[in-house]
Formats: sequence, structure tokens, C-alpha cells
Amino acid sequence: MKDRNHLSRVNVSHSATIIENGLIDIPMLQLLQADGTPHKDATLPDIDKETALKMYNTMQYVRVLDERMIAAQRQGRISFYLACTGEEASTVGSAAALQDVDMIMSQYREQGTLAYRGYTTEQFMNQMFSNEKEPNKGRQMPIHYGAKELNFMTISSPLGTQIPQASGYAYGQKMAGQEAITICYFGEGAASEGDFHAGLNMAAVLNCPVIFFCRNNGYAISTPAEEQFAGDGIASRGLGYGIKTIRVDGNDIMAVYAATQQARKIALAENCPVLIEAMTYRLAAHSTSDDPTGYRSKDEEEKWREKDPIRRFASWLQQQGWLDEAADQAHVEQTRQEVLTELKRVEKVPVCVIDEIIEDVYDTPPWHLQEQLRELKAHISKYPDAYPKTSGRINNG
Amino acid sequence: MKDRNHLSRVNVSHSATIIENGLIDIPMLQLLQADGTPHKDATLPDIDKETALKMYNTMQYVRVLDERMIAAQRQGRISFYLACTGEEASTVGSAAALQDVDMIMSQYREQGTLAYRGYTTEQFMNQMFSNEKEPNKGRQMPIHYGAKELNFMTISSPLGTQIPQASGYAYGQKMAGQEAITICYFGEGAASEGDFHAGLNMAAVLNCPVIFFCRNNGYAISTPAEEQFAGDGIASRGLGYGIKTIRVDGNDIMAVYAATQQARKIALAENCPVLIEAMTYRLAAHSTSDDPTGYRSKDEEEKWREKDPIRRFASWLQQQGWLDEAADQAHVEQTRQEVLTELKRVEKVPVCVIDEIIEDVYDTPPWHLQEQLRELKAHISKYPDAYPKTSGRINNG
Amino acid sequence: MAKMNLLQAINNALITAMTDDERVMVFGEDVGHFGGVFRATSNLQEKFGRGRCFNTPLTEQGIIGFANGLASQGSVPVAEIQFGDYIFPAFDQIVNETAKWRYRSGGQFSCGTLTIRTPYGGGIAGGHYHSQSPEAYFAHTPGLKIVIPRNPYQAKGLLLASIRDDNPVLFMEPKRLYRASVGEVPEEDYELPLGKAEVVSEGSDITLLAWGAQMEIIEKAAEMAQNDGISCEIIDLRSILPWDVETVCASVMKTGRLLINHEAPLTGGFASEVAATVQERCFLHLESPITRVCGLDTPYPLAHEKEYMPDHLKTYEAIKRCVNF
Amino acid sequence: MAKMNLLQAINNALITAMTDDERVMVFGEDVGHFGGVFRATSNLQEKFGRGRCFNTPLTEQGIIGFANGLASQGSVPVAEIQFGDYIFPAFDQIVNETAKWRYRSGGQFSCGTLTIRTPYGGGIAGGHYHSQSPEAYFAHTPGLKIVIPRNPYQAKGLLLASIRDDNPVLFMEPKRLYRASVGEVPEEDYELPLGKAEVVSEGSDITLLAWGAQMEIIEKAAEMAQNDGISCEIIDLRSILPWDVETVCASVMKTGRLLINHEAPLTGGFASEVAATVQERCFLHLESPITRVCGLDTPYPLAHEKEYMPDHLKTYEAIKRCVNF
Ligand SMILES: Cc1ncc(C[n+]2csc(CCOP(=O)(O)OP(=O)(O)O)c2C)c(N)n1
Ligand SMILES: Cc1ncc(C[n+]2csc(CCOP(=O)(O)OP(=O)(O)O)c2C)c(N)n1
Ligand SMILES: [Mg+2]
Ligand SMILES: [Mg+2]
Repeated sequence: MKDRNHLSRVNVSHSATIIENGLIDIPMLQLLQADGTPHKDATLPDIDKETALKMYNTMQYVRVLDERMIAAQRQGRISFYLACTGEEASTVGSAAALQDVDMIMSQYREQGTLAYRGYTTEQFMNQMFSNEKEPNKGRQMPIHYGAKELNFMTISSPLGTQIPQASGYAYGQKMAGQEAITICYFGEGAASEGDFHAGLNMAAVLNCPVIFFCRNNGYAISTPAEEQFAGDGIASRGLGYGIKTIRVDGNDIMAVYAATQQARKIALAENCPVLIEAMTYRLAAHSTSDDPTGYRSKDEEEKWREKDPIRRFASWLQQQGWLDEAADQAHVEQTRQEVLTELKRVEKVPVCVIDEIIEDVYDTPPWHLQEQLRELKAHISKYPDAYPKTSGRINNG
Repeated sequence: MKDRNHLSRVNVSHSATIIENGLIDIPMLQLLQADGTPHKDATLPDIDKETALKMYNTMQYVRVLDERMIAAQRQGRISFYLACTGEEASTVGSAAALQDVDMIMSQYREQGTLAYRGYTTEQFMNQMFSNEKEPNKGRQMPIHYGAKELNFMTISSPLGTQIPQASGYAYGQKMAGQEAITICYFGEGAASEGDFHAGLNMAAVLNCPVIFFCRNNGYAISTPAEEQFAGDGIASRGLGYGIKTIRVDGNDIMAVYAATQQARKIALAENCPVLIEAMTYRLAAHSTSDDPTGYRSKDEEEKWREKDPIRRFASWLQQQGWLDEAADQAHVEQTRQEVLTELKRVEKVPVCVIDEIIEDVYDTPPWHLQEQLRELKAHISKYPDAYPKTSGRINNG
Repeated sequence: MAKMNLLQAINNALITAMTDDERVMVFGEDVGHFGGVFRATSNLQEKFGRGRCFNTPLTEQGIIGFANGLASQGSVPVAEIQFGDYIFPAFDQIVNETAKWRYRSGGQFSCGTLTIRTPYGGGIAGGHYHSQSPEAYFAHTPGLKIVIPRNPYQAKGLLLASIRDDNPVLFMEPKRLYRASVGEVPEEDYELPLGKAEVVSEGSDITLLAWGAQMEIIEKAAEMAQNDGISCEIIDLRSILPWDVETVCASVMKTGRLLINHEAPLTGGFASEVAATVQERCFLHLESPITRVCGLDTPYPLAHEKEYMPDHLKTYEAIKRCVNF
Repeated sequence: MAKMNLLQAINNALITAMTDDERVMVFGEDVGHFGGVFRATSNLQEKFGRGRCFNTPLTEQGIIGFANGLASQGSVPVAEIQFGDYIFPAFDQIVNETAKWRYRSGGQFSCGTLTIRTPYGGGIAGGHYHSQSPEAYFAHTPGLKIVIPRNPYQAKGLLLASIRDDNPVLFMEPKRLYRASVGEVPEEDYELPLGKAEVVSEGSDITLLAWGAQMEIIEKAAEMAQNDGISCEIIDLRSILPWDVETVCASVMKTGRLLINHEAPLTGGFASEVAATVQERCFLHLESPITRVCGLDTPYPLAHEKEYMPDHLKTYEAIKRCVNF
């Protein structure tokens, strides 16, 4: 047995040194200025026109989707929605830096990531309407997306649970010898959960190739960041876990893209976690159930609206001569139409047949679930009007 | 509503800075050299002879207690024991820096703290023998001490739970306007629990006057610190929470005393938590159920035995001319005797009468517990030989 | 008396308790300035200051750990868990700590002053994680009390009693009644007893037992049954732990039949405890098997919520099966 | 065949599983180099490398969170929780995540490959926090399987079946039998069925049902009863979830009487589910109330452990009360 020495890294001092806030200053990577011009001393990541436009168009897509779905919720067509507005650069920019083989484990505000992976409007609508075409079979509330073929893990509402899970997933990828990593998204609020601590510490100790991507958007529902933590954001915790950490301007898609590319490279090459803290702002209400006027000022929101990540990237693209304003307008218009059309079409798709209620609890339904289903079907058949969503398609065979 | 800006502290940089291990170097406060001589540039805390000797004698007391109780466990007289050996400076030195009004919430290896507060040999024995004289009524295993009159919270086995509890306790002290703090002890292993994260973060945000005292003794049972975390010990986490943090040589009682005094002053004056990481080593087995030869070398242990905290303090006391070797020897001998005498006396004290089995579940036993007790007593009366500890004192009244 | 909905009754009870005893403190996620996502703690911070009503960081295990320590110190914490579905990260703090604190210390210390409030239950299109009814998970834990009100009047009286009871209480609020249930609530201070069921209406053929939001369901089913000439005795259990065996058994001795309804899945739900106890104590009086009308043994599904629920129709059918056994 | 104690049988099963399928990984606190505090994982790290058998940091919620992710990726995690008493920090990960993963994703993803091993139960002077039997806390959770062996032969066969079953399994090991229970165990690979109870011995007057370490207790009580001329049918439930209603009910139909014994506290224990179900399905066959012989409704006390336990004497007395009802 080799001797262990947990003091080997420690230096001795003879007067008490208090380690405290301000001791290190964690800078925030920003490549594009507010007007879209690169900072003079900044080196932009290599990016071709096609990728840049795909990123831009995805941002626009998500912005439009959010607007439409909030409207649909107001009209009572869907029960719930939760917007990404203001955080498109964080979600799309990080997605663009990944490979399709990488697993995405997200919190719930990352539809930009999902759209970039190729989730279609029809898929979004199916999920939002909880219908039978939805692979998750309509079992969860709107916005709990999941798509196995896109390596996008089905979202779960309990906050923070995906963090240690991502460490485990990444460990499995490593053990299976895959050239792939896991990215795990979460908010600065969720980072207060015990699971955050467990997940980051385990990833560091067990050398898991995972990117922890924290969207620090200033709020957890009504709770401002200053009532969430007293340290220097989430980035300052990385040091405590011995995790390489990058803080980035979450409204600067070029910075997010560059940081995530670098993080992915490190995670794969060194088999280790990397923490990214993206500083951004939740421009929308927390969700359609929330009204932010109860806890923050319009003024504050306005200041952030001026930092709109889409506008900043648009300016840069214009400077490259890559953005055709007419095409952009057309794309936005077309997305609006597409969302509307799909929404109208999809809201007529029925929910799953009642037989699905007992599927996927176990790999196959045990006898007691079969019995419960039999009784339920008999009951629905007796009172078809009371269960209109399913009674029309009862198969008592 | 005032505008909030979670970016106000953040500086911008234009090339990615990776924050990583080694960026800050957290020094370890050490005042006495291995031979007990103060470092040249060190300022020792004010300490009078009486206090110093009380500290020294408590260290010796605990060392002897540990030896005797391990022996008693080997002889089958008690079921379990867990020694503080090697960590006397951390536990006694911190206790000496507190006031009696301060609440102590400990893990389980802090009998030094308890002895310093005035817990007597008889009390130790009562607890170890789970008898009716023990205020906890013998309901928990040996070493789960608790003494309300000493402001020492009853110990609970689940690790880390006391950490957020200590934040809450301290918050209550502050709200009640008490000039008192809470100290919370835990091992570097327990610091991996989610409760650690919750407790430290809450204390920082809610301004709780609490000292988090981590005994980093290199092991959690068989798990070495290097498989517990990848950062720079536990101290490096303080920064992430915005908590003032001091690392100290846990085998140097003067350093521990000075650091804890300072921490208490800060906690009270600023209504805030302070984190202390004491670097030390568990010289004994984890507990009497453990055999460390399975996971660490004698050699490694030997290296640490040379850093014996008692010997170091003895040397310093000698240098002050405060230590009378004969008196010291007599004290050790007298402690041995006292422990032996009390042990013999106390092992004859019976356990609580059976009526106590339903007390303290609620403030008063509800009817169903009364019914269960009645049935139990009737049953014991029917089979008195099968329940020898309680059948002799059944009162069916 | 004033007309209040269930949320207003809760808010009123909190104001009453905080006015009466300055050791009472209310905290949890978003409960401070904003007054909670359901607004149960509206205006408390304004009225009583940030020290006594505050936001916590987003950590349920931390909230209850903190509350445990605060309670053991002698303060009177009323901690909110935003949804019953999110109480599980605090399971260890509740089951291993809160509940055992007094016992393990021989009564030297306790968390007796703690009250944990949490909204529970379905029927609001909340799916998997905004619909669960976790009472049975806690009912296996000696040392805890569990209380569930069915309307605003009960809510105020039971919450005040819970806060003042010297035992830790898990107070579960049926969230689909938050705004739907409206009734007269005395403005003055009053308490309703813990551990006591309430016979809501008397009957002779079968006893129907439920709690919280399901009370409406069994009342509706009882009406339907009455049209068939079946007379139902309706009991609101109100306290799940310790529960009122005496009242329930007295009723079953009279009616000879028992139906229990709860939203949580059947297997291991609290109806099983009631059935097990009642069959033992009323064995010779039972004229038909004790029947449980409960959620299916699946997670709580969104699209099939209506089908999943143990509604009045399922209850009505079960009443008939019982009576015609 | 070889003589093994229960620990050796577990160790042997783990070696068998890891040899057979290289996706199997074993981890938890102290399970690596040291082989676990009970030595159930001895030599696995040596045999299979640090990648497949390793220590984790000390965090139960992390261990199960990590295991969930690993399972969803397609690996086959066998996670150890050092004591059943310390499983509660992982309650959220187990109840809200492990159990619901497949359902919420419509079967796209699952934690089916996960097995959680944990020692449980009392009788070892462990007091409050080294004695609990938490099976009922989990039995209210659709999506989980819960399995408990009673001897080395069962342990190996059931553990191998649990690891290979495509559903998450909580495998609870009666720790007071770890070294005390010794028996013949085949060295080759074999599995015993999940969800199936075992009729250990037939009888005609009363059915005795238990699981794990309490099997010894009911067997001893049955012997005593036999001297009084009472013939007991003895059943080992083996799987708590889903449980074998058919076998239990068939037995009760025959004997007309049922006694259930478990160590966990009475209220809300799994015996309540069994009693509730059996009284419904066997109503007309029951000749006396179903009886539960269980732990008291208190935390687990050290000094009064003997008195707390539902031992053979209490069981024997209850058998007589049942038969003479
Ligand atoms: C365990 C748990 N507790 C509470 C909630 C309720 N909840 C949903 S979102 C939210 C705020 C999350 O804030 P943050 O992590 O910062 O993400 P953001 O909404 O800002 O993107 C809360 C408290 C939950 N879903 N899960
Ligand atoms: C929640 C929980 N998990 C596991 C255990 C079992 N256990 C007891 S002590 C221990 C190691 C603790 O190590 P550390 O915190 O470093 O303290 P030390 O023993 O070194 O003083 C473990 C794993 C426990 N008591 N509680
Ligand atoms: Mg946020
Ligand atoms: Mg340690």
C-alpha cells in the first residue's frame, strides 16, 4: 500500500489567513461587444457561414416558438409553457459546439438545444398537446421533451436530479469507450440542491467526461440570485471541486460556442468534468403560471432586453455580410406559420389509448396492473361520457 | 423595486480563462513547530496557565478514555466504541475557544469537545452502557452523547444532517438576540453529503452565526481523501459559498484555539458563518468494528504518530514551565483508575424500565402506543426469562 | 366570519400564529417578498419583516434541515415545501431526524415546534410531478403527525393547532381546492383537534372514509348512492398519523361496511393501514370486504389523469359492489 | 455446491454477474479496495479493476443519482447503500427518478438495469440507525421491484435475477444473517424468480408470512405451535413489490387464517398492504382476523431491542390467539 498524504499540497503559514470573497476574480468571457463587433483582442472561434446561420435561425425559431406557445396557453389551447426567451445564445451556442453522439440532459428551459439537434415543430406540438404521437406518450406536462434518437434525455421536473445522473451517464460513455460526452444544463437555482454537490464532486473524483452548463439567469422563479447564494456565482464553486471552470457571457453566442467547444475538448481529452457558468437573464416570466411584476421591475427587464442575444448575433452576421434581412424575415414568418399550422393540426390528434396507462411502469405490466386496466376499461365502457378522451377507443379484447 | 444585477461583481475578459486547481493556495495556520516551539513569526493567542492546563488535561483524559473503552469493547463489556485518538487538538482546542452558551452539534468523534465542556466519566459510562441514568435513555448506540445542560446536541448517526441543522440553530440564536453561536463538527467524508452543500449555502445567504468545523483526517472509514474529493480539501469550497474560511493544522492546539477564537469573533460580530478546516489524522481504527490494516499502511500511521498533538502541546507547556511531569503522570493514572472504577460501577446499573419504550416518540404517548405497551408488558410478564433486562421491574399498574 | 378560499384561510392562520407568537417563522422557496407560488404567504414579509418570513435557497433537504435545527433551538418554524412532489429530497431530514429527534435524545431536545406545509394532489393537469399525494410515505414514521384539511374552516383551525402542537406536523394542503373551496372562516383564533376524525354525515349502510380533496368525491358518490336508497356515513379522517381508529371503528361497527378513497396509488397507500386495522378490530361486524378506491399503481399520468383518478363514479360503483356483496 | 454464508453468497453472485456481463459495475461507500464494511464486495476491485468496482464519495443521493444515469446509458450498475438506514438521502432519486424514468419517457429510456443493494434490519445491537427495515417506504412506488432473500441460496439466485431483470430492483439483505446464515450454494450460475413467494412448509390451520431474517422467527414459532397441535403453513414472500398475491391468497383460502410478521413498525408497514388485499380477496374464507406481529410504533431502541422485536414468542402467542379466535 502506498502511503497517502492528504497534506501534500498544503503550505504552512504562521498567521491566520482568511480565505474570502474577492480573493479570486472570475472573469467572464465575452467575444462580441453589444453592437456585435468583436472585442479588439478577441479571437473568434472558427465558424462557417452555414453553421452560423443554423445557429442564428435556431435562435429565431425558438423565439418565435416561445411567443406562439405563450399565446396558445393564453388561449387555453395548452395548459402550460415555459419560455427560453433571452437565453437563446446559451442554449443554442452550447448545442452547436457539441456532436450528435453527445447526450444532453437538460433542465427545462433548453428548447434551443433541442431545436438545434433537429427536433421538429411537429414534435414540439405533439409534446405540448400530450398526444399519442409523442414518444413520452403524453405522460408529463408540456415542455418535458425527450427524444432518444436525438440523444436528448427526457426531462424530469425535480430540480437538480439530472446533475449526478449526468456524471453517471458520462462515466458509462467512458467505460463503453465512446468518443462522446454528456452535457448537463441547470439553473443557478437548481445549483442549490444537494444533488448539484453530489454530481459535481463525483464527476471530479470519478473522472467523468461531462460538461456542467449552468444558466445563471438571475432568478429562480421569484428568488433573485442574491438570495440564492452569497459567493461569486456558480463558477466559484468549480474551484472547490477541483473542476476546470469557465464563466461566459451567456448572451454572446460566440463566447458560449467557443467556451463549450473548449470544454468538450478538455472533457474528452482529459476524461474530466468542466463547469461552464453562462451569465444571462430570463427575459420572460418563469412560466405561464408566473407573473414577474410581483418581484422585479420593468426597468430591470428593459436593461436586459437591450442585451438581446439575438440582436447581438444578427449584428455580427450582418458585419460578415452573411445575414440577408429579407430571408431572415421570411424565416421568421414561415416559422410563425409552421407553428400555427402544426398547432392546429396536432391539437386534433388524440391522446394515447387507455391501454397505455399501465405500460412502461415495468418492462411488461405485472398481473396486478393488468387487472387494474381490465377494471378501468370496464368502468370507462360503462360511463363513456365521463372519460371522453379515451372512451371512444376502448378495446375490451 | 430596486434593480438587481447579478453581474455587478463580474469582470469581462476576451479570452477564455480556465479557473482550476492551484489557482489559489490555501495555507494552513500552524503556530507551534513539531517540537512545541512557536514559529519565529507566529503570534500565539493569549492563554493563561489554567486554561492551557485544562486543555492539556482534557487531551490526556480523552486519550486515556479511548484506550480504556477500546479495551472494554474487546472484553465484550460494551458493544461499540469510536476513538478520537490523534484528533484531540482539533476537538479540545476548538472547544476551549467557545463559550458555554454556544451550541455544539457534533458528528461523533468529538469527545474532546464534550469532555472540555465538563461531561463526567460517569456520564460517559452511563452513555456507553445505555443505562437508565443516561439522559438519552439508552436508545442509541455507544458514543451518541447528548447533554442539554452542556449545550451539546444529542448525536445522530446519519452523516451530514447536523450541518443545515446547525445553520438553523444559529439563525434561531440570532433571532432570539443571544450572544451565542453554534459550532458544527463533521468529517471530510461527511462533507460530500448533499446536506453539507445545503447547510453552508443557507448559512451564508441567511447570515447565520455558525462555525463549520471540518476535521479532515484523511479517511472516511476506508475511503482516503483522494477518493472523496478532487479539490484542495474542504477549505477551497468556502470560497464558493462566500464563506470566510481558515485552514489550520489540526494537530497544533494553539493554532486550532487561535483560529476558532477568531472565527467565533467574526461569526458573532458579522452574523455570518465561518468555515474551519483542521488538517489532522485519524490515528485509531474508524471504530471498534473496523480494521485499518485492510486499507492503509503501518508506515503511514507511524508518520502521523510522530505528529502527536498531545506531545507537541506538552513540549510547549514544558517550555513555559507549566507542565509538572509528575502531576501529569498522576493525572493520567488517576483517569485510568476513574474510568475503570466508573465502568465497573456503571455496568451494573439497569436499563430503563420498559415503560420508557413508548416515551418521547411524541410529547405524550398516544393511545395506540399505550395499547402496544400494555400488550408488551403482559407479554413480558408471561415470559420473564426471555426479557431479563426488563422483566424484573414490570409494573402492570 | 368572513368568506375565504382555502389559500386565504391558510394565510390568515399564518398571520394569526405569527401575531400571537413571535417565535413563529415562515420560510421556503419563493415564500418571502413574492408570497409563495400559490400566494399562501402573501404579505407576511411585509407584516413581520424579513427575519421572520424569508426565501430560502432552492434546497428542500436544506429547508427541513435548517427547520429542524431552528425547532430544536426553540423557535417555531413553519417551513414550506413548494410541491408535495418535491418533498423527497428532505425525506432523510424528516424521517431520520425530525421524527426521531425527541426519542433519541430521551426528550432532552425535540423538533416539536416544527410544522411543514406542502400542497399535494392532482386534478390540476400537473402530471407526474405536480400531482402526487405522498402521505403514506410518511405515515410509517413514528414521531410525526400528518394532518390534511378539506376546506377553509378546517384549514385555519387545523393549521393553528399544528403550529402550536408540541410535535412535528406535516400539514398537507389539497392544492386543487386552494381557490375552488370557499367557505365561512372565523376571523378570530381557533383550533381544531389533531388526531380526531370528523363524522361529516351519518348513515347506516356503509362508511365512506377519505381526507382532503377526496372528501368532495365521496360526498358526490354518496349522493348518487342515496338515490339508490343506500345510506352512507361519511368520515373525514383529517389526521393520518396518529389516526382516529376509535371513530372509524365505531362507525364500521354500526354500518358493517367500509370504503376508503385516496388519490395515491393503491399498493402501500394509507387505505391499506386503515383496512388492516379495521378488519382486525371489527372482524365480526364486517358484512363485506373493506374496499379501497385509489389511484392506479402507476406514476401519475397527465393525458390520462381523468382515468387515473379515483373519482365519484368509481366510488359509486364500489359502494354498490360493497352493499350488494 | 459449496458451503457459504450469506455474505459469501452475495459476493459469489456479484463475481458471477461481473464475469458474465462486462457492463456490470459495483460501487458505493468503501466497496472498492476494502471490499465494503461487511466485505460483500471483497476482491471485486482486484478481479475486475477500478473502473468496474470503486469507492464513491460519501453521498447516497449522489450514488443513486450516478447509478440512475449509468443505468439509463445502458451499463448495469449494482450500487451499494452501506446501511438501509442511510438510504433516505437517496429517496428522491429512487422514488421520483429511478422508478418513474421509463414511464415518463414512454419507454424511450429506463433505469431497468439498476440494482440497489443494502443491508437492513435489527438484532445486532445497532440501535436507531443501524437497524431499520425500510421496505414499506419503497413499496408504495410503482416501477420499483423489492426483493429480500432469507438465506445464502436465495441470496445468490435472487441477486443474479435482480441484476439481470430489466427493472430497477431494491435488493435488501438481512444483515443479522450475513454470517449467521450458512448453507449450500451452487457454484454455477442460477436465478430464482422475482415476484414469486415460496411456500417453505405446508400446513392447514394458519398461514404464517414473513421475509428475510424474520423467516427464522416464524419457523421457530411454528415449531412451538406444532407442539400444541397447530399446523402452520409457512410462506417466504421473497418479493415485496410486486408481491405474489396469488400464492398468499391460495394459502389463506386453504388455512382460513393469516399472520404476517415484520420487523418494521406496525403502522404503514407492508403487512398492512398484505392484510388489506387478503381480507378483500379471501373475505369469505377468513376464520379469524388477519394478525400482524410487527415492530412497535417507535423508533428502533437499543437498550430495549429484545422487547421491541416481533420475536418467536410474540408470534407464537399471536398464532394461538388467531386459532382460538
Ligand atoms: C426539487 C424541486 N424543487 C422545486 C421545484 C419548483 N421549481 C420549478 S422551477 C424553479 C426555479 C428554478 O430556478 P433555476 O434553477 O434558476 O432555473 P430557471 O427557471 O431560472 O431557468 C422551482 C423552484 C422543482 N421543480 N423541483
Ligand atoms: C448518511 C450516512 N451514510 C453512511 C454512514 C456510515 N458511516 C459512518 S462513519 C462513515 C465515515 C465518515 O467519515 P468522515 O466524515 O471523514 O469522519 P471520520 O470518521 O473520519 O471522523 C460512514 C461512511 C453514515 N453514518 N451516515
Ligand atoms: Mg435561474
Ligand atoms: Mg474523515
